[in-house]
Amino acid sequence: MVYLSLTGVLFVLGLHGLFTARNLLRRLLSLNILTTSVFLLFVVMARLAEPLDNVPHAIVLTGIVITVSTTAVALALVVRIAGRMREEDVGAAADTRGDVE
Amino acid sequence: MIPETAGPVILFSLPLAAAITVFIRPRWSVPVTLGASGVLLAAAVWVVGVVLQQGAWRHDIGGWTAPLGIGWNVDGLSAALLLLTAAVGLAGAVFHASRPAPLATVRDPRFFWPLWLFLWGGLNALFLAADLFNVYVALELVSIASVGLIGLAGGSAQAAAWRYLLATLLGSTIYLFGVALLYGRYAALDLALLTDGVERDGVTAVAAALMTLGLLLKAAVFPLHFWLPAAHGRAPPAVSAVLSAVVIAAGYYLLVRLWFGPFAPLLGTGVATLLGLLGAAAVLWGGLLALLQRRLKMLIAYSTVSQFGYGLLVFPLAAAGAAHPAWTGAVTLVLAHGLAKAALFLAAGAIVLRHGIDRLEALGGDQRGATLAWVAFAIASASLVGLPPTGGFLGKWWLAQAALATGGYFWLAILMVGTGFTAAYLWRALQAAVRPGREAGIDPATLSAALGLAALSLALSAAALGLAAPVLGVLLDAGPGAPG
Amino acid sequence: MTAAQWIGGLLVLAGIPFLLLGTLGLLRFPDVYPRLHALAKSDNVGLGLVCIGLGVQSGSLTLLLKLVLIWVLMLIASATAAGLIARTALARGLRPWGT
Amino acid sequence: MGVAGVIFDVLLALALTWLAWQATRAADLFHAVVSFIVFGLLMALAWVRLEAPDIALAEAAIGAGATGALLLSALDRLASRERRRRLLYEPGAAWGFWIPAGGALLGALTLAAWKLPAPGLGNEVRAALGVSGVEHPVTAVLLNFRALDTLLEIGVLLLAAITIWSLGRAPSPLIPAMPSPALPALGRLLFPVFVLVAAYLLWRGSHAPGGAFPAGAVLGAGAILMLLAGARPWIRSSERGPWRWILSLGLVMLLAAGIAGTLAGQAFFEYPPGTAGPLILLLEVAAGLSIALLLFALYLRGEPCEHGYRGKGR
Repeated sequence: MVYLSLTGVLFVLGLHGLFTARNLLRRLLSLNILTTSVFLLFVVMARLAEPLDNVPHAIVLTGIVITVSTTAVALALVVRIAGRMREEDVGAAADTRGDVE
Repeated sequence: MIPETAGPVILFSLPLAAAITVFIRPRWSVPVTLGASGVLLAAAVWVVGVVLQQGAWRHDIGGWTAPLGIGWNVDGLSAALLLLTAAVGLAGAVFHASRPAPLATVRDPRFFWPLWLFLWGGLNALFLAADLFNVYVALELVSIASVGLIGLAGGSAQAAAWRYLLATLLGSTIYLFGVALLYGRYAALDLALLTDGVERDGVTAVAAALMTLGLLLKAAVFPLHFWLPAAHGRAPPAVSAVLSAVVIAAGYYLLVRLWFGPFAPLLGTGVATLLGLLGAAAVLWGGLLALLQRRLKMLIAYSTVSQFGYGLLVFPLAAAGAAHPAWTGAVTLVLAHGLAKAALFLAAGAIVLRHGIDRLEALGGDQRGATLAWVAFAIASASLVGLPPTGGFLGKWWLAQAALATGGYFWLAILMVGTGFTAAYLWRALQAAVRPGREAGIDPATLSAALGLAALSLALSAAALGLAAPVLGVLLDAGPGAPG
Repeated sequence: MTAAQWIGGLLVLAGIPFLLLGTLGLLRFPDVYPRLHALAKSDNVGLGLVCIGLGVQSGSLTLLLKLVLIWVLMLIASATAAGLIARTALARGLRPWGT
Repeated sequence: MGVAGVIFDVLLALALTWLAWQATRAADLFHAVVSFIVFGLLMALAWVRLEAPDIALAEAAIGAGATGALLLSALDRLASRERRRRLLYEPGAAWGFWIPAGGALLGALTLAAWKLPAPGLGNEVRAALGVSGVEHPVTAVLLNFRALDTLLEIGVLLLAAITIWSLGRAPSPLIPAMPSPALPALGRLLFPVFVLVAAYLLWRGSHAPGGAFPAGAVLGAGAILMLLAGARPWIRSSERGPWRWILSLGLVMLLAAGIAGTLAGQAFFEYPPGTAGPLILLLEVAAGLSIALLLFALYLRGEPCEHGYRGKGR
């Protein structure tokens, strides 16, 4: 199956991004891709089973809701941490558009 | 009502129900939490009693049997950890409720209680679960609640919370990958089913490696401990106590569950020695760093890294043939560590409240208001070092016997050296009490005696654990996970 | 092949050039405003033709109505989105090409 | 399907790989976030190809929709006021240990994954479906066979909202540089559609792909759209209002259903015979409502005040 290889590729991409990225938000994106690869493995397994297995579908649905919860918490933390750094370093706010043109 | 199922149902539902209640009605937080804590402790004691009387049992949720349904598994190991959770949970709640309000280390007190109860509920769900995916969901509940509780301390604790969140999420994702592989191989998530059906092949080995890696990260085993000291050192005292005592133990609990359950056929000498060496490195490295710390809470946090290294010694000793004493010893050590470490963190919390600073050199001088806390600190230290007749002694004694029986003198040496380190850094902390100090901190009269008493009761429990050796032996033998 | 299938197939085929041209415009136009123009105009017609074509081909009235509903919602959403993007671009000081 | 299907799968896989690479590597953070959102949308297609329409619905609504909105609004906060350099941590020595370990694992992993027999539980699910009270197998697994997972999952969602509230007050919304009249109009026009779609998905869940999770996500997305269109957040953290009740409703109902089984002398979460169908529908309504409101609460990124927003975040 094509998707089984995709699982492996996404797993490595996510892992690689997580270890090499230095930006907090980017690490979070990498982690989410890593999680998606795990979900993909579950669903590929459901597809390979004969007959089609619905248990992994329910598991992945649960997983997606959990992932959005953890992502939301992580994002809220990142924003607070960034805000605190800003207060400590008001003077260095010269180029405010570091990321978005 | 079937009596034996009521215990797990209470342990599972009550923390969550109480969490919702204090979320909806913050004004009732303290009475609801303390009341629920009392009931939970009683329920945990009762569950332990039932296990002692009639052995382990299994409860099929919704009446669905595995592989389709989820089960709860109540045996000696899970009952012991449920009781540990309840003891630390109650003491922590008492401590947090009786700290002086203006000096609260928590930025937003209203949200402490629901998070605390959610953490408790997640831990109980985890210790009951017999299903690998259910374990994952419970782990995430524990992770988010821990992150919230660490972040409550505000300031630099939020950065620590972030690192903890990233590490723990990575750990659970890697764990889940292993679960997916196991499911693809066996179409089962239930621990008992997997234990019966598992074979030695490549897929299972990779799954075992991934799940172990994820859990090692969660249990902060050297060299994956990097996130722990900052998170545990900066959190509010009650939170540090439960994190170090129980949350880390949860990761370790799953490791033991897996390697003495489904993965037992894979536990060859090579794997076991590797895990043991990681443990040994953790004992030495954590001990060394604890010795070098200048702040009391960081010292205790590094001590956690060191102490969980002992737990991993169970694998090489079990692989060498001394499964039974090694298992009993390691689990006893984890229980004793949990009680003692929670006592240390609570005592440290009270001491820091008294002096207003947690640098070791500033903790001397007038100790009024912190006397009980220092007594608790001393007793807990005795257990952590392993002086007889404490729980720490009992665990180390059993581990040492396992090492002697199998000729594992290297592991025995690690045990001894680690004990030396523990004694050294705890002695350094205790010395601070009797030094002449500067006059600072707050009026001792504003400090409630309950602060010290919460720590003291945990420290005494850790000490008394050593006297309960026969009961403990019977309890830990109950269940499918116990070897021998 | 029934008449409905022929008609539906022709409608889908008629829609494809619009989508292609829209994509081409997105890639080749010089800045954000003509790109929006290419997208908002061509995509709507192309998508509409494809949706109606598929609906006719299915031979079921409910499915046709559902597909048309998707198209109508897409029309509203893409018009609003195009407006928002253009306004944001203007507010950030992006001058239209050639002025 | 044949060759065309395989070609489509390969193209989709390549596109997903490229987008994942962009999301982790792109120099521009905005670019990375948008790549990630598109990645989520294409994943929905992949789920459809893998015969998992329920997951496709949830991925489109929650994975790409709600997560995308969260990411974009966080990015707005970070990028408009923050230099990216300030967000960096020095990577610790421990990360260095991880990279070779990950690489070594991958080799073993691909090798193992190719040989999976994948026995599956399809037959067991089909056999038990008759007594589960619903006709759609995924719903049966979620709310009957593995209802305990669902309970804990709603708990995770509620806990996440409480954790975010505990971090501080909700920050004030960013005022758009040039407010558009189209967006509020769109919000007003579409919100009833969102409600309708959510109700439809909820009802559909008992016999076809749908159910509480997609329904809640759609409703939550509608609420977020209203917020973007300039509506004041009507949710309050007040103890008196019904909001905390509704936020907790899903978890309360699931807990009650679980305990009721025990009180009736059965297993935890065992539904009395014959009542599973209506009970599951009731639970789905409660869970859907809670999920919608909780996703909305996650989006606010802080505790809403008595009067909606306070002037400025902490």
